[in-house]
Amino acid sequence: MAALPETSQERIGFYICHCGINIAYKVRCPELAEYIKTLPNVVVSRDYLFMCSDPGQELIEKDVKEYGLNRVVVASCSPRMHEHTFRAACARAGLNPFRAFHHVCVREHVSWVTLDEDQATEKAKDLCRAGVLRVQHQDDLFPKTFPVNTNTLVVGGGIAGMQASLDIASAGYQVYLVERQPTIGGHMLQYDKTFPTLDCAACIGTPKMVSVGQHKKIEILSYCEVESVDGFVGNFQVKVRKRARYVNPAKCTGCGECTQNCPVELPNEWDVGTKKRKAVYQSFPQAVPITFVIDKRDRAPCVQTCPAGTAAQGYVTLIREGKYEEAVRLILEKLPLPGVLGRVCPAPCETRCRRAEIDSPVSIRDLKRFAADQIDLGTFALPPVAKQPPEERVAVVGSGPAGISCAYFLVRQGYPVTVFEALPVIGGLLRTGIPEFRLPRDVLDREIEFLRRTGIEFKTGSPIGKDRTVDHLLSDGYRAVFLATGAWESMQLGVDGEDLDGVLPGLDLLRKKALGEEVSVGDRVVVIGGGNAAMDACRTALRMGASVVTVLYRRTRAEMPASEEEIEAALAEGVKIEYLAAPVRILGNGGRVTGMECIRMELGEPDESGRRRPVPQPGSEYTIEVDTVIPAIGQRPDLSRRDCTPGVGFDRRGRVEVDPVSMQTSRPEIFAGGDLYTGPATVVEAVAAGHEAAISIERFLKGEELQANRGEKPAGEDWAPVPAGEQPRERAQMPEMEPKERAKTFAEGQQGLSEEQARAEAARCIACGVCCECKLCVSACEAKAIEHDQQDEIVDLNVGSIVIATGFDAMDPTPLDHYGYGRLPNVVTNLEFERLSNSTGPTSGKILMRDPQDHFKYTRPPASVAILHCIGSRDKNYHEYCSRTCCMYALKFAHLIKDKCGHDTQIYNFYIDMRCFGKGYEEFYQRVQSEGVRMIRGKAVGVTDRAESPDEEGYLVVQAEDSLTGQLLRVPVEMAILCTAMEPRPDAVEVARTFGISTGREGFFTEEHPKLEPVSTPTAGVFLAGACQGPKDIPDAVAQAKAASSEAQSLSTLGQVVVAPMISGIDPDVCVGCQVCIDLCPYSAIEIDDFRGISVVNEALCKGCGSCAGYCPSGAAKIRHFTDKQIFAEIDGIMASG
Amino acid sequence: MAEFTKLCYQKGELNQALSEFFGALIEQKVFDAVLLPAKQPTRGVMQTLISRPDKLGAIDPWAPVVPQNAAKLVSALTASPSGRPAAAVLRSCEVRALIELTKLKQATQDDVVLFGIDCPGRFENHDFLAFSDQGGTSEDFLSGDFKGFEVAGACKLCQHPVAGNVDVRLCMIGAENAVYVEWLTERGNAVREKLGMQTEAGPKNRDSEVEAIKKQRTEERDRRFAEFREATRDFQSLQAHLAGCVNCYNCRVACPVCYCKECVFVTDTFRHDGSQYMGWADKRGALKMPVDSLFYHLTRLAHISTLCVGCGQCTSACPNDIQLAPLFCAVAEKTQARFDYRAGRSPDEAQPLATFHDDELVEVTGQVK
Amino acid sequence: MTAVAPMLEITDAILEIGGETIQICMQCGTCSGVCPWNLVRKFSPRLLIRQASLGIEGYESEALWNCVTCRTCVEHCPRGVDIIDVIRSARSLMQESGTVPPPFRAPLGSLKSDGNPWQTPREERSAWNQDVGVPELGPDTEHLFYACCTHCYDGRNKKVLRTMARLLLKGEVDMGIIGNEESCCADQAHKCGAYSLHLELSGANDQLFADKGVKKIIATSPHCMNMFNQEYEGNYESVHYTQVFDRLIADGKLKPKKEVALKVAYHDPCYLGRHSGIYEEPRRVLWSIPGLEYIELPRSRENSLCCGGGGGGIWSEVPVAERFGALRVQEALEAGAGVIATACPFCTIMIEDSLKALGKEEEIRVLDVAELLFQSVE
Amino acid sequence: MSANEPTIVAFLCNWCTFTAADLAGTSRLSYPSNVKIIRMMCSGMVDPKYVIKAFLEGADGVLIGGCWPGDCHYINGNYKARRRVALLTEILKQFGIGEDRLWLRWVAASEGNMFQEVITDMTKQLKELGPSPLKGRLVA
Repeated sequence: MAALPETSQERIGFYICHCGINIAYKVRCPELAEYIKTLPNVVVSRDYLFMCSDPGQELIEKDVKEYGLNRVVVASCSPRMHEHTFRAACARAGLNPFRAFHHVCVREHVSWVTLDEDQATEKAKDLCRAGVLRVQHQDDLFPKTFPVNTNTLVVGGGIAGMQASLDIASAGYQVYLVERQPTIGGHMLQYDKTFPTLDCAACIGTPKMVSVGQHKKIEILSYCEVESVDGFVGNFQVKVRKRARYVNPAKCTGCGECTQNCPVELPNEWDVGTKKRKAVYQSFPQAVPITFVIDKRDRAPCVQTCPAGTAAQGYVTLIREGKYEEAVRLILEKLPLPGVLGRVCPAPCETRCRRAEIDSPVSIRDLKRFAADQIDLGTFALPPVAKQPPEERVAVVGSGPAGISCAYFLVRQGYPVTVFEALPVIGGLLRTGIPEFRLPRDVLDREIEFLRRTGIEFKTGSPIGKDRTVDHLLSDGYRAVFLATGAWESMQLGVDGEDLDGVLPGLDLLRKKALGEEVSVGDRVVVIGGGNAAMDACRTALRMGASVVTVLYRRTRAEMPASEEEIEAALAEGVKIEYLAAPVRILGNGGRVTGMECIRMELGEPDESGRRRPVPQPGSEYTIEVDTVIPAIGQRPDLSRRDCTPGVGFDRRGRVEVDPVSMQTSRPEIFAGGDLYTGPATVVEAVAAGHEAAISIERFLKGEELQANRGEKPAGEDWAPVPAGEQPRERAQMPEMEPKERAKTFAEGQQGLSEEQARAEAARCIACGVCCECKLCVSACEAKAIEHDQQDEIVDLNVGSIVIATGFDAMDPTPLDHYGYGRLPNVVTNLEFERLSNSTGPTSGKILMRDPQDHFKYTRPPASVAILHCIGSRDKNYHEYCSRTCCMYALKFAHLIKDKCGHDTQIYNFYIDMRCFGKGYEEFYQRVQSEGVRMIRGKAVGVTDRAESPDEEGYLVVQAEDSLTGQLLRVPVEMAILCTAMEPRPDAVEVARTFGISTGREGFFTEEHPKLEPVSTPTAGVFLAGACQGPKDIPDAVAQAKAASSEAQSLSTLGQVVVAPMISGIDPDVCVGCQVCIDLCPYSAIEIDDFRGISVVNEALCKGCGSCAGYCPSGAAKIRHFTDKQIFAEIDGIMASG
Repeated sequence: MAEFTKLCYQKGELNQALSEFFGALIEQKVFDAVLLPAKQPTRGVMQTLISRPDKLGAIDPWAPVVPQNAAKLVSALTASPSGRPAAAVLRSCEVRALIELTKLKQATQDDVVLFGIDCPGRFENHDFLAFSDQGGTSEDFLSGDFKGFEVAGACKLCQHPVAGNVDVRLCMIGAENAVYVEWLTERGNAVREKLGMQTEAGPKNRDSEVEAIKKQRTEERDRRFAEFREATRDFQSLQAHLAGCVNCYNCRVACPVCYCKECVFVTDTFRHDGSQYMGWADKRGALKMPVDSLFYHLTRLAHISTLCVGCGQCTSACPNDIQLAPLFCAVAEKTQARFDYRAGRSPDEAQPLATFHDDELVEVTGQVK
Repeated sequence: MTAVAPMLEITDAILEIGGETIQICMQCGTCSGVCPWNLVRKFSPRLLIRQASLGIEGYESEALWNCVTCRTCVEHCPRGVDIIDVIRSARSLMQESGTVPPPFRAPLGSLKSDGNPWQTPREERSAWNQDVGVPELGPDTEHLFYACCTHCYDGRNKKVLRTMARLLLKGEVDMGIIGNEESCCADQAHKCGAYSLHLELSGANDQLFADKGVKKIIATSPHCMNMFNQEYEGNYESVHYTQVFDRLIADGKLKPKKEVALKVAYHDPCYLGRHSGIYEEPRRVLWSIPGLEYIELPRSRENSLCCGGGGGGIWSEVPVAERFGALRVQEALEAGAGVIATACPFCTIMIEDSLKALGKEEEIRVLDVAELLFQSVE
Repeated sequence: MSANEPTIVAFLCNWCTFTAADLAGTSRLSYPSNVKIIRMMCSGMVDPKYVIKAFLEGADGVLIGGCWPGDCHYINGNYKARRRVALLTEILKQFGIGEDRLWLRWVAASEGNMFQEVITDMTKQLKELGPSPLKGRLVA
């Protein structure tokens, strides 16, 4: 057995405080003192009137010296009140306060809550006995001091946040002011005048904003949010998300040119929806910082789905504004052939257009065509070209859309590009695969001419293949080659009789027609296949004079790959389509086609492409007479390509093998894309591939890494809401030639939208991404301050104290439907009236009624106004508290109306109790009454536009009982202002969690003590100011701001902070290294010491929560001052009498 | 995909066949050593770490005795690992205890290949010594000739005759004078390849026999738990059940999952001074000494009932024959069920008190915001 | 104006009988603002509460007996004052001093003597059941089918009661009646302040139900359901028959098949809607009837306009121009309804009387939800 | 404490329930005197040993007071307390100390009236339950 501890003589002094009568009126203090005296080791046991008084404390110090006490137990109020007072007394008496002192609460937990004297005294005895037993197991503790970072974080740039920042900064300490809006100022700066002095809010508010803006020691982080806070008082690590503003603060002068030119309009949050702003905006003219901000949500669904990533919402908006040149320039940023794609692109963007949720998608492709048709590419200004050294020459093989696109983007980067085309004409399938009636030659030539102008050298009739191989090109000095020879070889039907005269593959027909070669079709024509090529072939055959053209497709209409429009157009022109039919044998006579044997099909299980596999029905063969058979069942790259480009891999279907991201083949200097890689695909996908290849080739030439950050495709669904109340309007339909008419000619069937059709159609766009990146602001901004590619960033701050001043929200009265807000245009909220009255508001300060037809138009001043108090406040069903400010600003409104609309305006204030408690408030009330404002003591129960008598017609009728006369009133007025409750911010709970504070029952942040500690919180180092702590007016908010700033300054000035020593410690000899405490620790304050295999506490991070001690079976982890022996002693003390 | 290899043996030559099997493992350098029960030169069978093949002659893995739950031995061997490959032959309760100790960082299984063996139960240590003194052999025991001795209480209600979470398994249930080696994991099959052993189908009716054993033991367990729960429904009856406990804390020493280096009950937290004893005596009138017996057992229940694998070592270790296993197993069944946790069931299931979730156990406070 | 001193004994008496929430009234006037009486005459419940809270003359004025306990004021009161309890307590005070408005005297007398307010002998209480055949309540019958006095004795409502009972039997509901020993649920007595009479009647019923082991009650009137659920000593699970219909239709026990081509506007009875929160079940029953064109009145659900029958309103004589029933008929006609459907015997009487008084029998009529369902199910 | 008055040992979290007890005091809300409060920094600090010790010393009921989930001053101490109480309940239930004697309740710092309610309810329930099975026959 270990040696008995030398009996260190425990000498305990016990003091029971009367606390005047607060304890003594229920607990018999002398009897208690007598009882405790009988306990072992108790040397002194006294009862005293006021232990916390100076004489009381001196009594302790005197006894310690006189009786050599080493323990002191005081039974009085709650330890949260005076524990530190008595610890200080023990310290003054030379004892270690944590070892010597224990505080027992016999007031809040006993006398104040127990009615019966005996029970109270009994309970006090038990608790004091527990305290006396516990204190004997306490040991020395020495609080740690930590340096305090003198920076302060202020959250929220309203009047409270600004004032706190100014006071702290003027004391010389650095302040970081984080504000979620683009500007500081808060609600106060939305008001017109302020009560009771009728100072104009801007006149007294903007000076504060400016001085905050200019103060060296205040760094404003506007349009930012606090993401996380770690650490403890004096040593907080804060992460702030700086949301991309898309405008460079250093360059922006706030001139506003950009907002003049911005085509996108939406309601301005600053004006609570009474006025519109542009996508690039400034909340209000006196905003600080002046830097404009662009409201950019996720890219619109149309932009996200376009393979080439064209700014669809951008050019549609530009077309709406009639800026066709800018529209084409925007299109040219992402694809080189606007006119062509405006005609032939299948428009995936229209499938995801959210306008469909109202009526039908916007016809984006037709608009692109319209824009392209308006400008003359011959004289169109070339896009800016960077300069590159001449020897960096690139060769492009194949002048299809992929080749052209790659050449176009390379030449824009300044690289000399030569496009080698086997055929005599440029354009690949655009030329030879798409018939003239869909893509007129002049449109294609015009656009190719434009590309020639940009500097691309086209070499026709120069095939790259067997005789002149890719290696020849490389040896000729080309540094890189892009293979884009497409996939134009027709697939064979694989039936006999295919080589008969009169069998003419679809693509050959179209190519020969396009090149003007001799080609003709018989009277009865059959086209086999269901894709766009088949459609083009059958419609071309019609135009070449065939009288009966039939399409054979082995599946059904649903599975046909051709686009809906193409199929409809063909049928309209008289083409017949036979579904579930396939060719068996082509019959001939003398080498000429005479007929075809076909078979009926039925659909079986889906094949790997997901389409159901057609299965021939045995015995369903039948024959038809036919003069020409046109197979159009698919294309693939010509197989000769493979052997003439050694070292480059091809798959068995003749498609080139490339890295899907960089488009690089197995030979580093050779790239490939378009149909050659993907097989037959859409034109816009080929263009996109060409663009990607160009990026890779440029990086390859510069020796840069190909794979890294290629800019991931825009995604996300944070879009502007679909506007409510938008009138449905049908899609614009292009004028078209009569089907029978156009079937006879190769002229273009669709004539394109008219200008006024196009602009009306463009106006249907609902601006999902808000900012449409139309770049008008970029060109308008002389300071070149607009940077559309800015990204959010995270800023790390180290601060010692935090002041939270996040303010309030005005309650939305819509749920109180008996007041008619939202339904009756002239029922407005308090904030809406403030904006009406404010000179930067919708009506430049004039108080006007709203035009019932148009939410953003205002008509004439109201002749009579009702102001309704307590809407949502002092109401059990909404908010039980009083919002403290409504009575006063209601009076202010009354005065403003009299002042601005004329003294004969009738004004009625419906109130319950007028609360004009502040300095100068009652006088202001009297003054407003003297101006003839009628005060009606009775809560308004509703506002209705249903008249119940002739003189109520056309008015808003407010109903209430005037409780002073007991008379029910129905007061007709022209405008009603609802003074809605001051509410906590909707995300108050999350914000509280981020800063480690809590919210009370009503949702406002909880202060440390409602009466004595209004601005500090239970979390050391975090302070509150303004309405976030509870409804209050500006004078109180400013007073709290100054109080919070002094709290922060006292921390910074002291420079160090004493942290309670009650933190965890792990006994190295007992710990077995099971590391469970490491997982449980909320502050990751415990690490494993691998060498010794035990857990160790990082005393800087530990906050003493006890999670580790609560688990540790061996007791290795203990919280100082809350050890097992101490708690067991308290339990024994309590239960001793049990 | 489980494949078996059959090791036939003549009657009386079970251990002979096994020693050849393990001998090959050491000779071909698959392992540097093997930990398994072996007859001691003097008397009795103890777990032994054998690194020289010639010493394998004495091995007796199926000896019906488990002097100590081998999880503690493997923990000792691997807590600060030698780095040398070894094998360990373990019954199911030993494997399950080892899994819990691994979660508590008290053991690692990187360089130990686990050989599970079917477990028909074991005698108490002193019974086994008497059994072997009378010439009783493992094969007698396996064939059911217990020579009048009884299997330990905990084994009668153990539901895990077959060891899970092992690399290789030595199967006896359902086999006639042959041992089937079942290769389960990659590590297990790697050993098989090194030995160049072929695989074949396992014993046909093994699964049905295992189920039969489980069913019979579950009925026994339910009966025994009901009987225990009926008998100890309050503190007094618990005190009676623990009558004779002298706080020697030997059950803690024997328990494989009681992992503290130093139990709190032996620290100065429980070294009370005279005035405390006198205080308690005043309050009660009469104070049983030593104190804190019930406090110790209840606290041990709180600490390890969620980790208890039901190996019965606590009962075996108690000098006063207190039936601790039924107490700990009955309570463990409830506490583990409350967290839907089974000790030793899977290496990556977090232990109940080592984790927590915000949206669980709402019924504990019964309050909804 | 001679000064008066507050007589707090009056207030204390009111607090005693159940009007304790009077103390937190802030006199804001919302109750007066929303009270339907102000559509037709001057009535300020706020003033009544003010006078009662200080015990000043005036609360005992004739206006005290206006309140038809429709609960609109209680729904909107920002302080959550239970104005009905205050008025009921004030009326009890008046009852003790013997002053009761003449129209209430006969019904209260009849309640005392025959256990029903309709001055009809107790023996005729279950006469309605002759040809309907609802079985006697047995020891293990699941529900007690408790018919309200108005359904038992009033001619028009007796038809409704029979239809309803037949539908429930058709839906195989396990229920039985006790019959003549039942007394009135005492709702009218309770609301008119006849507190002792209320205790007498509800006590008798409690005893009767206890003997028969009654737990679940199907009430034919929302008033009875409200009393059983909230005022009776024994705790019962009382449901309204429209709730049972809703469940029977959902379970397929009652299949509304036949077309009922009528334009029907549903009137929410105050004690079913505002007092008990039951708005959906009656509507679902009406919506399940094929061919029925449902019309939602402008004032419905929480904002429904009272028929004027509660709290003794059914006994008092009110000129036609001031009857809520008349306003309701007006509103229904404007909404283009041909039938006003309701689910409370008082509403049926009050609206039908107003309808006749206005001479609108041809254009519009009143049908109970049970009668409409019956036409579609048979 | 007279014989049949139940004793409740209450481990209260300093930030929430202890503050609520103070608030109940300052608001003069009276409640039975059976509860004896021990101040802990967090409900997550309450070691199962303390609860067992309290019952072994004859406590009729043990109350652990913590912050509402999400409001814990130390982020998640209350969740750990909830698991330990669930475990203890399963053990003690076997020996006659059921869920009705071991309470875990969330009481926020602003809910003085809730604290009064919890103590009043617990005392009433313990009175109905009768004294602790160990009353007068304490074991060690």
